[in-house]
Amino acid sequence: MYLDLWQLLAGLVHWLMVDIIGPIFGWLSFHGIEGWLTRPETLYFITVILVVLIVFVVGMLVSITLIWQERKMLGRFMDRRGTQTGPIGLFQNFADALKTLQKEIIVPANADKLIYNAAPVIIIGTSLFLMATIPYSEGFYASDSDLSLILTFAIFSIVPFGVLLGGWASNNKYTLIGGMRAAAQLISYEIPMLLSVVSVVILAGSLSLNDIVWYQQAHIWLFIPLIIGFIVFLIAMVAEVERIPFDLPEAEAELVEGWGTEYGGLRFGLIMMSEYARGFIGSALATLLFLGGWDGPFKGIVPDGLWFLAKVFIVFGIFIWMRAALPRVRTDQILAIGWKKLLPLAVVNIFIAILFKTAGWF
Amino acid sequence: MAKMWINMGPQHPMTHGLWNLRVEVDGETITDAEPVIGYLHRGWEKMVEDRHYPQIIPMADRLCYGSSFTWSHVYCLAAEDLMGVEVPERAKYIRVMSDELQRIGSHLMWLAAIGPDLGNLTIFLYAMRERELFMDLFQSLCGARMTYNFPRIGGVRNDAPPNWERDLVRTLDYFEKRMDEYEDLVDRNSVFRMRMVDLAPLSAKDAINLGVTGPSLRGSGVKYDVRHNDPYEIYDELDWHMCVRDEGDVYARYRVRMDEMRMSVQIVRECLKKMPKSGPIRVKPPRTAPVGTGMARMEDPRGESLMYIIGDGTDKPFRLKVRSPFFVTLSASPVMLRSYKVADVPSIMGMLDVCMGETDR
Amino acid sequence: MEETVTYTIDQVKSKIASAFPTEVKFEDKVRPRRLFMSANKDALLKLCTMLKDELGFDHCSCVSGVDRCDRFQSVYHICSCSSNITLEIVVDLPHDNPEVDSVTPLWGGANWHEREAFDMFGIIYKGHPRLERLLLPADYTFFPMRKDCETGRK
Amino acid sequence: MDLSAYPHAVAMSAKEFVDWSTNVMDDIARSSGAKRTLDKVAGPLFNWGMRNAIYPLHFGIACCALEMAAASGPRFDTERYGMVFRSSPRQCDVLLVNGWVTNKLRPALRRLYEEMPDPKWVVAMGECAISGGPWYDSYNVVQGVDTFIPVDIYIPGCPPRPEAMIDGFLRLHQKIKVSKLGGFMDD
Repeated sequence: MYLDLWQLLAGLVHWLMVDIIGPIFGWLSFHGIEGWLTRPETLYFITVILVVLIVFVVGMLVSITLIWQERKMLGRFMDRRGTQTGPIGLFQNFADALKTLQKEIIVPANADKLIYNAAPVIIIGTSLFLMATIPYSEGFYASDSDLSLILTFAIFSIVPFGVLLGGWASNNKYTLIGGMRAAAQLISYEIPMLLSVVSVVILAGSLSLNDIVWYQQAHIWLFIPLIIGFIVFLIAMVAEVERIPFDLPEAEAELVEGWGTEYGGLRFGLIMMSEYARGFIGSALATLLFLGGWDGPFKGIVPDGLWFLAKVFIVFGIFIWMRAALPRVRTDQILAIGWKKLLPLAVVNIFIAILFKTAGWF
Repeated sequence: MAKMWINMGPQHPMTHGLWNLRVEVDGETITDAEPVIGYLHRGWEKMVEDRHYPQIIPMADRLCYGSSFTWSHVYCLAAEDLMGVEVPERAKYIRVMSDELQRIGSHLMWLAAIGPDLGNLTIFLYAMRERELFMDLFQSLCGARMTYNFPRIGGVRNDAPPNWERDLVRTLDYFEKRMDEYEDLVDRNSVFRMRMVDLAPLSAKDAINLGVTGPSLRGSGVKYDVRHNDPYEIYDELDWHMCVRDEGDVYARYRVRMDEMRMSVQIVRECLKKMPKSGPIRVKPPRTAPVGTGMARMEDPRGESLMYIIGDGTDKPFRLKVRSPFFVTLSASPVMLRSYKVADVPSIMGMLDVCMGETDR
Repeated sequence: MEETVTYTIDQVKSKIASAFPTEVKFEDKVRPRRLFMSANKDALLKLCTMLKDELGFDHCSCVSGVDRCDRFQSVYHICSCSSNITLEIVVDLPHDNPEVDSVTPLWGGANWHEREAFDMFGIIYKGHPRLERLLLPADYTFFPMRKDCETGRK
Repeated sequence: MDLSAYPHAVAMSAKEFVDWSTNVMDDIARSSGAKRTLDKVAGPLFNWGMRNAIYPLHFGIACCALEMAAASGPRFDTERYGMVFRSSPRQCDVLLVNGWVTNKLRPALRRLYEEMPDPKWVVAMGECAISGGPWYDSYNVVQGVDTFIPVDIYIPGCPPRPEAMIDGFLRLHQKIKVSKLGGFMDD
């Protein structure tokens, strides 16, 4: 059972335009407008806008819920109650957002103003752009490109560029070190992550996220044969979304708030938001690539999207658990882990995938 | 990147107090370091020259707020040495027990502080949770959570309230279970060990020459504990041993402090057994001190604390000098920091147990 | 650690007395594990070198400055970890020219104590690697712990 | 022809145009009552957001810093009220002065205050920050933090208990509520 967003909205728009608004203009004798409104291109355009809007809103809601999940789960891990604003603390994020809207916007006097202002745009823009490529269920997606996997990872790796720019432009030593760390860390973890994804592509034989999920529905959830790849992917993803134990760019202990030290007010709020959006994308990718996406039991009763979201929350819960249990690793150690441990493991994983493929087991 | 100086402080999450660590970094590697202190200097030693002897006790509490009892205790010891006052037996036991409880509380504060230093907030909250229990004990004993104003020259202010010993035993039982939890969380965690083992080793010779005392010194393998080498109160009658590790690295300092917490629990239990059940808890000290000097040393949670009083026959001290353990330990920090990474600064400094109130005085 | 030689208080006392018959005066105050003495300021460095190298006093616990109105004093508390003895050495310095040899080259732990005594009293430790203001802001012109320095709201 | 009635007819720079259009929109919103209505509707909402997301600066000075830490511990848990301690002053709303301020610290503290974005508040916690406390006759302690930065809430005690600190912050909530901050009729 799934909701076909495109079909539904196309039908809705068609009904709205052709049967209600169009005739009203027709009755008012604005036949030109009626004709323009009921053209298929117009209908498609409106549908696209609506779909993107809905996918964006759902993605943001999920990201906000992830923040809430993190606060509550972390609170429980730490033997306290966590946030209490609103029913079970659900409104805390809205309060934070409303507050950041009202804060003064400060640009440091010695900052490079253009880049200082552009860096958050790069970070937030690319993070939100990623939501377009993630399918929630068979019919609930904004775009279904044949190359959506490549597109996703390509956009995913723009952020370190923005972090480096922002860290440099803030004209602060902490942000500079944070930005450098971000660049070093994210570049070195890109490789094991992509290699572990390659094994999925080898088995599934497609670069489309939808196809990969269909493959898993038809055969087996890929984390079972590719358990090494799954672990490598999860660890590299933690580093990519800059969470403890790999949150060196914003290491709070030594670099006050890391590369974002000089960003306050609304920019700070949006950067926080985009971090969790990236966390959502990271868990969603793990779900889609390894955990069978929206596949799950009771397909007739439970909507597909719910399975997908449940898995996303579980994967993010693992991230939170890691945060509660582990300290931060050091710069040299994180690079050592990336190059000396994860990279060989990812290569081994590719060999396993090739073995399975040639043996024809999956 | 070229070499640059970074100011870590006065406002910095690493400081746990108020000081400024200037580090010169080459990329991520520290090439030089220089602590800048004095942000909390309020002229304590000058001010106490204008206070009567009993009035100094609450001031001594505020020397180091992490372990206020030990500081008012060492002041009382020094004043008793100056005035020649002998403390009743039961008061000695109460003082020693409070000392050890304060040591646990202070070490818990340290444990709480190193959690965020290493990037893990959970330890902070766990340690704060147990610290509250010890604060409750102090609260029922002295009426305050942090600054107790409890010891007096010649004894302690009041006797333990009824049922205090029962609560104490319960708390200690509970706490020992929790200690296992911390060790599960830290010692058995490979990432924690990765951050701590072989970090900033300090040889025994260097450590003792630089004046490092307390757990940091014992972590370097030097058997030196004022409670053992220069016993005060009743420590020579108790059955306990020094906690020493030979490695000298950050992990050894961590282990020594964790072992000391267990040892403190053992000492308190023994005190409870040996303590006289009743008896006087205070003798009346003279109002004015004789002309002369008094000196007392004791083992603060951070190291060796020393107070040196000069009396001039009036009711105010002529001079009161405080030897603060962290003051000296901090002066040794550049030696430990050099050639390590910026990311190691919080773990190395946090492991020394920062308390700036006593350092700046 | 290498082999440790322990001394009793009497041994320490006789050794010091034989090496410094006139420069060091012992006080008759008796406390367990303590030895009180006053030394001539010119003999201080030699005394300390002997203490460290021959008698195993490896820990300089504290260096305090004292303003006795007519003279300054620099008080050293030096401990031996092996013999468990604490020495208290009082060195008198003239009020108009408070200068004394630094013991920082011997014990690194004395570094900041001497800097603090300079900061508070203006006692100058010759041979100190870096004698600057430590606790007070660098632009202060007075030495607050001197008795003639009136501070605060009286 | 009176050009002032038709300002759009005059050649304007972009900035002038933006200013002019802003003023016109503002006038319309004000005279039509839209602004008042928005204030009535959205003002309390923004005010609520402001109250419930107060980020104090993670800045421990002295004794009270330990009580601040205890207040964020499991027993008192200030995160229940949306208080999260942030380390960068750029991201904070409240400067919690929890200890005595010495002459050496004063410029740094003043600078921290300046670095924080508006709206911001200062909470003086403990006797030392309020009036110098036990160090009343010190040569190096500033006698009260309100001598150089404006203080909104005083929390007495030496040191105040964590409950007292939380109470102080709840009073700050009240202060924000009464101040009607978050409305658009700010002029």
